[in-house]
Amino acid sequence: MVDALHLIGGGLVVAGTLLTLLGGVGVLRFPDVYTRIHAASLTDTGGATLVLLGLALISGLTLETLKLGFVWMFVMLTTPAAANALANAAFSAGHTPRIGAFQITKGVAAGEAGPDTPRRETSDGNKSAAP
Amino acid sequence: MSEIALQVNFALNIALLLMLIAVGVAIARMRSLLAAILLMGVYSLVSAVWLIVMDAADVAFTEAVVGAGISTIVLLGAILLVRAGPVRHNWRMTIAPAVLVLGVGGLLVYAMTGLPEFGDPASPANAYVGRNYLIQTPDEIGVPNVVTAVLASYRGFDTLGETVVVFAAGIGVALMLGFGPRSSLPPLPAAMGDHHVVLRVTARLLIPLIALFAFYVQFHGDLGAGGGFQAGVILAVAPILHALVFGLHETIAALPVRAVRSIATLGVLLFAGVGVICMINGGGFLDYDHLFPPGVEAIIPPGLLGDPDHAHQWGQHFGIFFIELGVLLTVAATMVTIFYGFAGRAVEEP
Amino acid sequence: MSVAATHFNYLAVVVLMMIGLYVLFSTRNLIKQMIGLGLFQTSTALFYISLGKVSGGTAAIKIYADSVEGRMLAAPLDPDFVQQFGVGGVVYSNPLPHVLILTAIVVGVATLSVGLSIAVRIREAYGTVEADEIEAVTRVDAARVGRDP
Amino acid sequence: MILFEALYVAPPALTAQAPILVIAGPLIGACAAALSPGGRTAWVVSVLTAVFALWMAVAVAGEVAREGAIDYALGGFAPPMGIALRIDALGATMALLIASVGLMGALYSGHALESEVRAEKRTLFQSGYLVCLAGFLGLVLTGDAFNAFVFLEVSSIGTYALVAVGEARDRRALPAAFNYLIFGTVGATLYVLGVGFLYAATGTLNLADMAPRLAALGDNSAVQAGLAFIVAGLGVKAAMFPLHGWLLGAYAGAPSLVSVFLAATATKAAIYLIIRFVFGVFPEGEFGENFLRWILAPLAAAAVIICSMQAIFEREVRRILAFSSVAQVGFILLGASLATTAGLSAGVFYLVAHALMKGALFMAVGAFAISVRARTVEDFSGIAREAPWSAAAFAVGAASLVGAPLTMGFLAKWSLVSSALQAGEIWIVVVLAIGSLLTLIYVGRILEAMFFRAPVRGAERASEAPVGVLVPLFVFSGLSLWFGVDATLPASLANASASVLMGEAP
Repeated sequence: MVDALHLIGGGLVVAGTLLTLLGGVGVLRFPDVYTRIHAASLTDTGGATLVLLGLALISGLTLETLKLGFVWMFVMLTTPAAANALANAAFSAGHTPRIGAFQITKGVAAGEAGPDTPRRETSDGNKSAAP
Repeated sequence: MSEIALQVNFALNIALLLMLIAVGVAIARMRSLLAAILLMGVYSLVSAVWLIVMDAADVAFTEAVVGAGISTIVLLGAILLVRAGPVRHNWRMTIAPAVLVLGVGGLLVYAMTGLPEFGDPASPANAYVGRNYLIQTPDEIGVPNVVTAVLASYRGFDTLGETVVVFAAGIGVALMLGFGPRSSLPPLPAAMGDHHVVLRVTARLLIPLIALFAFYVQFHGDLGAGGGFQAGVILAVAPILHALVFGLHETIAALPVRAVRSIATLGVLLFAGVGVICMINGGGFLDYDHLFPPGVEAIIPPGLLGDPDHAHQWGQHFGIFFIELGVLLTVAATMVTIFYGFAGRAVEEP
Repeated sequence: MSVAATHFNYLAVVVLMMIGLYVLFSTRNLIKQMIGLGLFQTSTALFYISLGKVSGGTAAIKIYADSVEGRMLAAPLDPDFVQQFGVGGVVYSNPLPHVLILTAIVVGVATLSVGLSIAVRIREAYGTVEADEIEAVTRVDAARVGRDP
Repeated sequence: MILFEALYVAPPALTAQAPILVIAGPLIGACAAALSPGGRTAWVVSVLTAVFALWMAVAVAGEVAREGAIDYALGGFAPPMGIALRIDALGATMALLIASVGLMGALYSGHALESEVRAEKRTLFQSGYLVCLAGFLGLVLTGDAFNAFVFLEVSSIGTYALVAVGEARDRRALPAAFNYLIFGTVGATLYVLGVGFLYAATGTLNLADMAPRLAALGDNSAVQAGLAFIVAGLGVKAAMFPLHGWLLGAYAGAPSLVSVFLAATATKAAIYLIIRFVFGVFPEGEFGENFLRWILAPLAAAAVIICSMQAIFEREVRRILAFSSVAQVGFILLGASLATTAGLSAGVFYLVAHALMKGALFMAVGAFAISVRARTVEDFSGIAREAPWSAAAFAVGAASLVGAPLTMGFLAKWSLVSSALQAGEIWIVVVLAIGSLLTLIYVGRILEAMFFRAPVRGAERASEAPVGVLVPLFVFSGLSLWFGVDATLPASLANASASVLMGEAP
């Protein structure tokens, strides 16, 4: 029984690693920022989930599994948010998607921000690292 | 099974070192500063993995938070402020350094051949003082993590010096960037519009979690990898994230520059104060065995300070607790000071 | 095993150290110089850690020899080896270099931040972070000293 | 040391803890300075702290004079498990020197900072100054190789920023500070690397424990390279001849307080550590002798000749003094390279003499700078008429630098010459003579302008420095004169240090 769990767990870890590797290939091969972000973030969360699940199966019902759960929660929170921020920044900096059936105009893509004001000038909320 | 486990360990060691060399060469060849900085982050993460293979869990943790974390933030802040273009290559500048580097390298290779074999448990380094720490810690200090015992107790004076180095770095950055007119450089174009709702929501969730995690790392340091330095850097990430998402002004309003600086100072004072208290109670500086005045067992209710069977370790436990707290305060506050310096060229509040 | 195998770690450290020094001395860009300095310092850390590794050892956090983990760690090792070099039935790596390097890493980040903050001030005062251009301006400064009060 | 034997300046309980209080005092003082509300309070804290450090240093010196070398185990762990401070006669001498210079600098900073450092920076500046003081004191008192690295960094990190603050007067301070940082960090890293080799060979970091183990090892490539790296790394910090590039800009650009403090202590502390390693840790035998004879001595001689020549062709006074510092480091190392008791004693005596005279010279230049923007030799024309007291102090320092009779510099050179003759090294005497002649030329240029030329600075007129500046300035020059007449105190310290180093006394 324990050995079976170990085997399944090991398999999941390998699968997760392969998925992450695939993501790396995607980042290198995809044509523009957005598709690359897509490749990286999806495989990152997916790969991490698989690896953590595999490790949880290997370690069984211990304190470690609880910690792995926290790590998973953290990954699920941060990676998508980071991908979102990255895509947002790329779009604000004027990168347009290169593939897709239609060219998105800035106003539509910005969604919640309302009328199509030129994005590069709306800087009021941005007091980040810039001096 | 037997030999394979060791060989896997050694193979991992070699593979990771080769990766490090590859990343190092890439950094050397990279002309874009941004790329070089990000590769430095990669370098730190790979070396953190290598450190785990080398059984240096505490160091790996520190390298991950310091090397890949705070160093990258500081470097990114710096290139944002200096607006540097790609690095120019100057052929004049390749021959002489190459000769110098090869000379040093030759001397190093000569020196390395005189070292004991890698992994040799009987080498002087591993057999003498290092082994004594492993043997004596359970009785003298009584914490499971020997690295913490050595760091905080046996070589606690080094750690005090290191805390002062961090404190001095805070002073240095504040003296350089913390005063006077904001940067004379033209303002940066706004990078993002006001549509990072996702970030705001996530940050609100994350900031308390980060702080909580920092305290876990802090108080778990006796038992596993972790301690004041790692926790301090992690704790500093909470206000840094806040500043990145909600704006520096909001953060400074909540955590004024002077207050942060005072916290850094209080950390050093707490550390040195523990040392002085030990002295007042009749021991040497930082001799935690004398943290409590003699005869304290008779006064306090049994069990309050710890296991009565190991009364000689109470002082050590509390001493380590307080000095790690001092380290946490100084490191966290200094990292925030450094970030304030770079991020805002923060000015003293009136 | 040959020297190349038994001392591989040290040789790798030498290579990394040389890369760091080369970056430091071959570039005239102050930020890149700080990166080179960082590489150089880190390679010293790798050297110390390599010194402290004990083959078959584990991280220096107390493990009981009769626990699951303790037995797992002892399994691949020769019992005589464990007896001779272990502490309480478990072989640990040397904790002392780890402590020293913890210190060195923190010193490294302190140096990095002070150096970069000076570099930022240089950019503000000179308009560049290329050492060649700064030196040219400095020569002009030096020639001007004492001429205009 | 005899003078200190009867000196009981502190109650026994305090004396027992004095070695650590010398270091911990300034550390706590630095925190208090950082927390103080304004520059004035910070200055008071700084002075009080420096007084305390000097008091404790005197107590330590008394204890060393009575008991011989002191070991102070930190954390209650005996070395090599714990870190220990080890103070012998040389360490006590260095602690006394650094603490006295620290106190003079703290007194001087009351007025000097007003013209050089912006008001809101002064609390942090004082705090940084005290951190540096603690760093240098720790460096000379510690008996642990790695702990020495930590204190090397404590002192350096503060110094880099303090030097850079000089940008307010001269923006060249910034690249100079950056250069200093790069050089200093490479030096410190080489030092750590060397310590790593020694640790690999011996398994210990305690210097006293390391020495016999190294001696037992015999020839080992790791040990030799380790020692080479240590000397090279510390040589950068000590501004040993080919590694002195950082010093010129740093001394010339820093605020005058920092120049005074660095010139009198920074390189000296590093030289101290080099001497500690060469005579206390290096295994006896050919390696050490060859090193002294074929590497250290020629480089020191080159420093004396080349840097003195460069000083002659320099226009800016502070840069002249900086070049002169590198040359004088050469004199000190020449004395040490003789590897005799007399030579070492001369070297240590010269070290103290140089600290006092360079302190006086840089402080006097700072005193002029309070009222007038005087940088080049021409700017100094006729300044003696406008600020006679400062100029007199400068002249005393300069006379000591040249080695005029009745100054400490004369006795220092005299003892160097006699020890070289004793050892039969005539060429060192020749180098000394040439060096002194060159010194006379560059110092003479400045003095001639100051005393015998009419002012050419247009409307700008120098005025006498305030009393707060004159007092520490006169202490420096006064000591240079006093020890030139009655050298019992420094000579006894130097002799005791030398006999400890050569293993003739505990």
